[in-house]
Amino acid sequence: MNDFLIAAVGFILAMLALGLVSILRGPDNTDRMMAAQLIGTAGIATLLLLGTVGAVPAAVDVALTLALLATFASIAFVKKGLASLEADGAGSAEDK
Amino acid sequence: MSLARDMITIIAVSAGAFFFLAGTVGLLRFPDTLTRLHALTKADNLGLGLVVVGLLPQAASLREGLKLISIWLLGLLAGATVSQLIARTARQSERAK
Amino acid sequence: MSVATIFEIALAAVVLGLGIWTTAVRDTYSATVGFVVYGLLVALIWVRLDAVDVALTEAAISGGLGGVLLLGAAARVRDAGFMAAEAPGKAARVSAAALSMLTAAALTVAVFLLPDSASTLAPAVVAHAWATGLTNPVTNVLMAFRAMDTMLEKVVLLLALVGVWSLARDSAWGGRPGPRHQADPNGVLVFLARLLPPIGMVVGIYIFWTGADHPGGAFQGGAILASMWLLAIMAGLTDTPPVNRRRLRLLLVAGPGLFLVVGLGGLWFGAAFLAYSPALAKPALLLAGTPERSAQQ
Amino acid sequence: MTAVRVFGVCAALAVGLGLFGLITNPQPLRKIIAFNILGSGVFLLFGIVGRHGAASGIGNDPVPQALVITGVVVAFAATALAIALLLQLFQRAGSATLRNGAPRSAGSDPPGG
Repeated sequence: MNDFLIAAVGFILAMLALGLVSILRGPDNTDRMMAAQLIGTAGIATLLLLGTVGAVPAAVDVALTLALLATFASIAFVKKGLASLEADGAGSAEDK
Repeated sequence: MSLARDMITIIAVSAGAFFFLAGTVGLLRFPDTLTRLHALTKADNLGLGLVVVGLLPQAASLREGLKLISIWLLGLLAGATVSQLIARTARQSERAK
Repeated sequence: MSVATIFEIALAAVVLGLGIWTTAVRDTYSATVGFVVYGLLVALIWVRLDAVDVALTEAAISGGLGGVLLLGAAARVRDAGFMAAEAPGKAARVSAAALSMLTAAALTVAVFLLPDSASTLAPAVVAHAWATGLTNPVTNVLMAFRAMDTMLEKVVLLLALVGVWSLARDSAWGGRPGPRHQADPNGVLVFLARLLPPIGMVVGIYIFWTGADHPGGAFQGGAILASMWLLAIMAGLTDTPPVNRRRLRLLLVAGPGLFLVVGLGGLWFGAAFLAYSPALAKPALLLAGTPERSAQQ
Repeated sequence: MTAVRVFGVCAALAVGLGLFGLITNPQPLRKIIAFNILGSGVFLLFGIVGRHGAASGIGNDPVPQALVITGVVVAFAATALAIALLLQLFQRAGSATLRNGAPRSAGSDPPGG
């Protein structure tokens, strides 16, 4: 059972790495920001499986923290460096 | 009983891994930002959900199980929000070009 | 070689690859994104090393406050297009690379030559756990056995906050450290900022509470609570408190102050250890949260 | 204990990588990031030593763990302060480079004002 799970972790980690390569290469920063979201799904799945394999039950709490904060990097990207941008009249979509 | 549980785990985690594969293939193959965003936030969230379902039979207690489920719900919320936010920004920067 | 070892090598390779990319990529904003992701992946290594307390700290800080801080700074610095900084010459690069490789090689050798019976204080920590009644050894060390470090850490946080405040423009001194954020009241961001903080508060307090017996604790919980506050600020639902408000200042000083009072009390009553007080959560939250916010001024 | 060796090499290389970036990258923000990478490598080395010396049924020595937690929080505080300084430099000098001390265009605030 453990061997199967750790093989699954390895597989998902490989998918995560491939996804990262694809995203970080991406033409502009909009693509790169997806990397944080990739951690929010594949990273959390890796963490959950890892916790089960290594018998580290508290890994679930780490995953909970990551899931809770998964949106933050993207929000920071969307809001950008508010002050300077707003002054230039180049606020982002969410800014009025 | 333990065998049945392990079977559920193996099947669900394998299915989850498949959806992660699908999401990554989408990231690698899709041409533009919006379609890649779609692959990332939909397929990968389904993969996460299936992994959670697979780990539920292995959870030590009810509390652990509830935590797992809430992680998935938070992941869904994050996926939905992030795709909205990034897609809007992507469309805006496309218009600006 | 077992399956687990292969997985560990893969994880290390992914983290290192991300680190190399972060160091090598030309665009500063990309490097910042790379570093945030790097920080989150390092949390996976900490879990694998069975140090979940550290993993929680790493995840809570680099996922929330730290990430927002770095990304905000990167966006502001980049947009002005100042990227004409000249790189050092080839000779300097080569010697820097040689120095770095030498350092890495020396550290690798040190890791491989670790003595088999390492000196450790772990048995002592476990043996004295009765003194606090808590079963998480890390919390015991932080709050009781090495409480001095934790107190000074709070002082460092306070000093950093004072430093950030002092850097504010003269006209802004005494006022709010940053501009008020605004967002579409019907937008996704505001929706999230209304939905997530209640959940986040429960999780933050849970992480703080469970820190007594399981991995978790005041810093991790405090960082999560502060992130939730930051989310509400970013969505324009609430505002940063003005710097000159007396209550805020008192609250900030209360963190180290409480430690001092408890420490002196322990000395007075002849008890050997500082007691662990749940009242630390709020100061920890503020101390962790406010420097970040005001840094975005 | 292969994990100790694998992640030990990883941590050592992260230290080297951070050091290299710190020296060669001319932009202050990149220097801050490189310094954080260096720091994460050092923290990981603490974790490696703690894992290696694990005893008494604890997976990782709690004393280095507590030190690292303190270290992570202090590093965060230092990063926040460094970024505040950087943004000030940027605002006043109109550029965020450390070279050629002379600012390109003085901002509305005179330096040191």
